[in-house]
Amino acid sequence: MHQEQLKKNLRNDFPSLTKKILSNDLVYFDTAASAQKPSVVIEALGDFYANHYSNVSRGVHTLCVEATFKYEDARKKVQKFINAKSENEIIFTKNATESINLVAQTYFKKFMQSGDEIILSVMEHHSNLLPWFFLRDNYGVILKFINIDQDGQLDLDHFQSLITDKTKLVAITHLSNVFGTITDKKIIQISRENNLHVLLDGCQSASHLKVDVTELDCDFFVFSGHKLYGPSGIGVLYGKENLLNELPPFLGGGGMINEVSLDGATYAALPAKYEAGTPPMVEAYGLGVAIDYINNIGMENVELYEKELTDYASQKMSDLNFVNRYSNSINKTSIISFNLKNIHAHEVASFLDVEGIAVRAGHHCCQPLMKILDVPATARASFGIYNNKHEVDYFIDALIKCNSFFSVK
Amino acid sequence: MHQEQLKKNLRNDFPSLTKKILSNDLVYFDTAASAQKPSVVIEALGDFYANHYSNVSRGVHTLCVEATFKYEDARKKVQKFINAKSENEIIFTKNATESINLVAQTYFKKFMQSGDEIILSVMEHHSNLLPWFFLRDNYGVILKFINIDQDGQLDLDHFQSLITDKTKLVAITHLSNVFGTITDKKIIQISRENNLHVLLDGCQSASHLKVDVTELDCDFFVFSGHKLYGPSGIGVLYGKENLLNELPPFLGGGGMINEVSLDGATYAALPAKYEAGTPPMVEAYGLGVAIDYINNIGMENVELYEKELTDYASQKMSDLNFVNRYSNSINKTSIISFNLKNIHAHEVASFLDVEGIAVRAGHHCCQPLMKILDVPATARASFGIYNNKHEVDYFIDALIKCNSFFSVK
Amino acid sequence: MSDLLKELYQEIIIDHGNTPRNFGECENFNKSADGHNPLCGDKVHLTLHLDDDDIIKDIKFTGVGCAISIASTSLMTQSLKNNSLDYAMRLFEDFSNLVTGSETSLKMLNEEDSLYALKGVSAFPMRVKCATLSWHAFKAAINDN
Amino acid sequence: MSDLLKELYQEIIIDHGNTPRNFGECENFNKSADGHNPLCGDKVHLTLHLDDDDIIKDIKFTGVGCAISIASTSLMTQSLKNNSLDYAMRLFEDFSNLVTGSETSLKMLNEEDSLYALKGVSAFPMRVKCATLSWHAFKAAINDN
Ligand SMILES: Cc1ncc(COP(=O)(O)O)c(C=O)c1O
Ligand SMILES: Cc1ncc(COP(=O)(O)O)c(C=O)c1O
Repeated sequence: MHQEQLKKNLRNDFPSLTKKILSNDLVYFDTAASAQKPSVVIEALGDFYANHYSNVSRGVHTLCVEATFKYEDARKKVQKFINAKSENEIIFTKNATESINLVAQTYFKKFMQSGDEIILSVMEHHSNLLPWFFLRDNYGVILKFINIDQDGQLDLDHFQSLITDKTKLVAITHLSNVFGTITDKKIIQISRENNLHVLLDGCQSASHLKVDVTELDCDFFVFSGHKLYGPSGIGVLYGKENLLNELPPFLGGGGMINEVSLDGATYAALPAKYEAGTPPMVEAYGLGVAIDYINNIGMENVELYEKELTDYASQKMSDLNFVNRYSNSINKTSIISFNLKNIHAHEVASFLDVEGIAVRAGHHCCQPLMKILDVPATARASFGIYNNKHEVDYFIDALIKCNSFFSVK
Repeated sequence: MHQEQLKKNLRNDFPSLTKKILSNDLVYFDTAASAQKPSVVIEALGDFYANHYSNVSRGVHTLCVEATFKYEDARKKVQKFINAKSENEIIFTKNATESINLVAQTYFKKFMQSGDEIILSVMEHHSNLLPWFFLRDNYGVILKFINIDQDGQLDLDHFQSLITDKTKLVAITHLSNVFGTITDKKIIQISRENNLHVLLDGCQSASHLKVDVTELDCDFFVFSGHKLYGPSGIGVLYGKENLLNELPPFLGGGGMINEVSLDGATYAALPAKYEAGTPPMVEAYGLGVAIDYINNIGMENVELYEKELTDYASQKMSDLNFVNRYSNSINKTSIISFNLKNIHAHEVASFLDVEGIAVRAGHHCCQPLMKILDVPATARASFGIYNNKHEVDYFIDALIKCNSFFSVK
Repeated sequence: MSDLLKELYQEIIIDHGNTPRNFGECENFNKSADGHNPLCGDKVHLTLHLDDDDIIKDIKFTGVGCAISIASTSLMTQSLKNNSLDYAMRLFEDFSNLVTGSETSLKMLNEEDSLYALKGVSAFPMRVKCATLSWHAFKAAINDN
Repeated sequence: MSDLLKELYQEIIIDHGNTPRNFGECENFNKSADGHNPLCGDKVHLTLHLDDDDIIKDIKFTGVGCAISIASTSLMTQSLKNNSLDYAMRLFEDFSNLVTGSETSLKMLNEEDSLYALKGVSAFPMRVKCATLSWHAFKAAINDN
């Protein structure tokens, strides 16, 4: 039944999808960059501001009670959504990028020293590279990079060959934002066997896969609300409670303290310890509402539906001999990077835009991967719960038109 | 005319102010913690999500163009609002607390070493203490604290006596969130004469005073959108362009880079350099709309109106012999901290809440100051553009009732 | 005057808030803990003497705070003194339910108990922490060997 | 097929995009600069020979990028070669106005100029950077003594 719902009705839940681009219906194939929002989320933000708004946590008046409860309730929703064991394991940040920086800075201070090693992969997003580069630049941490095979899957043998007794942490994407490939759980098992901590960049997986951090047994998991049909300005860091308790604080300020004198301070317990200053409270609430919305569809249904749509599009695209796709992996979903032969990705994106189709073109914040693929840029079509096969067909037709437009000239 | 407008109509622009607390009209005297939002701001957020939403900066499709232009337009509005010289001087963060942490971390790396000194004051908010405490704890920076006089004004003589040839930076509040006192500009002049950099914590001043960073000649100015009638989840860092150019990056990730390889990265130019990851783009836009709204009233009018209201309330409160106010300074606005004799601030806040009046009770994130005042907590009434004398009268009556309620028992 | 406030600030609360019982420090305490509510600055220092049979022979406190937290602490010490640890723990559960408005699940407390006077707190969710501060300190004192 | 696209990808653009003119490096260059658009990966390496009278005697480029950026660079080199620096700077201003849609303020460019073919860019605001990349590199080369 939910599968049927996905196939029919969801589009109407998203006001932005009724937009026309020039005179064409919008076909939004850019969910990997950021998802559109269902009206329940948009309205919830307005309702918070219009009826329950105040700063959180520090007052006794009614609005403050309402705002605080809404904010903390959102934390519970996130906790359940990824099956964390405790609310204390859910830290609200501004985006996944902040979450990764938080882990990088604090993890180094607690667990590492110069010469210790961190394993990343060659296909990481800049947001899962730069925070670790800083550790290399400033403290002499050594970074190693897992290679990928030609389908865009991490090379497990290569991974194992990188592990030494200096290795402390593995920080890798859970679902590639270029290939759509899903990271094999074995990588976590191997890490466990070698006593390595694991950070999963769940920016893409959180909206496409059912995530269970307890079952995955990762130590850290990060994602952003805006890719999960929630508002901008909100990110999440999941960390195992014992680890987060051990790590030092990150940003300092109001709300993250216990006692302060001019001589020093003691810090608040989790999760407040990592939430300095007024948090993105309405945004957190909006994310909670987005999670309710998705739960109502069922993440299993989302997974099935998007997988089918991705396979359908991949098949159709492989029938076009002028299209290069950059991953043929079967273990992938929702994201297809491609190029039209002899046509720059920007031309393709501009052409499609005029047809009403929104795709990304560029390096997708993965410049090192582009170098490996030996292209300056790719075009990327990415799907969300509101997309359908009809749109894929329209997209395929547009690719054909695009190809002939640029070939004829 | 605008003064008249302030006196009459503004309340209706704020949907939350029509709320009833039990059966009483809401009197919102907690703007110093966070301001309520005019409907233009609330609706603008909805409009962005429903009609123009996409991730910013990295795509060529229509929605991306619209979102990017809205985001960058907000930056221009902030720039003009505080009269910065260039858009490159406006960095969007999640809140003022992040802005201060950003300055603390990067400023130290560029300009300081162990043993160097920073001057703060005893009445700083925790958010303008903890980031500097971290420098003291981790790098041996020396912190000194300007005393206050009995009206809650910084002691300029004491300030001058603290300056040594090791002093690099002065980081102080522009308007005290406990006293409402306005920092004397002389402190910036003196700092200039001594070649010290100056950071002003403008969290409170941005919404109550006309701020001109060029005229003030401060090096850094920080504030949060949520106290300026804008959304939660958005903060601002203003920094002089040459300084921001010299400082190293803060958070690393997508959007703040120029070129990335596995061996290293070069960083984007300002302002992108300090905006890692997907920014709070809808929130920035909302802040821009809030600024339009305030500009339409005129910051000069706001200043006059709130000053008058504050003086009126101070006068009325000073007529109540059971009330202690903590600052009699004439150079203050919008904020009044007080206690009822022999009644804990929490009792007062709960009592007032039942009457429909929202005030804060606590340490206001200024525990060191509370120790100096020798109280565990104060109650704080703070005003915004939507408040009026009628509400103050009602508040005064409620204080009288509160006093007799607790005294009779 | 609102009924909610009358409920909250019953005479016994004001009385205990102004003149707390068992104020001070036990002479021969073997358990102690400090409680602190950073949001409001309330502080309690709790000392107690637990004998070999797990009976709370003495319990005293010092601290600063609002009427609710002082009164709640004072009433707690009265309720716990000369009672068993087991009793205390079950009472804590009941008390938590009382002040958070889950009255239906009360097992021991009823209107006759002085602690019942804190029922009014349930209408003020942000004050629950004031009322339970000393109980958390009590738990911390017990757990801290 | 949309008119906007036809406007954008005029024959001359496609032509210059596929077979750029002045591709390579000047033999005796005395000015050079690299341009890079991090958002899309377009890159240009520009070399030029400016004589003592501030005449651009030679100008060439290498680089990778989309049709718009390659064509724009190719057309720029044609327009600048053998012209004065002053002329080049004024042309830059006109060109910027052209591609951002401020046609009314054009002082030198008109429909006869080959550069005018880039007018279609103005309907694609995110592509403006593609069209102006080489001009910014030119400016950088001049300013970099
Ligand atoms: C003076 C002052 N500084 C800093 C802050 C911190 O602002 P935010 O919590 O928005 O980061 C506040 C407000 O809480 C404040 O009043
Ligand atoms: C795989 C991956 N990691 C990290 C990020 C960064 O997320 P954000 O920009 O929301 O911080 C993204 C999205 O841009 C992503 O796709």
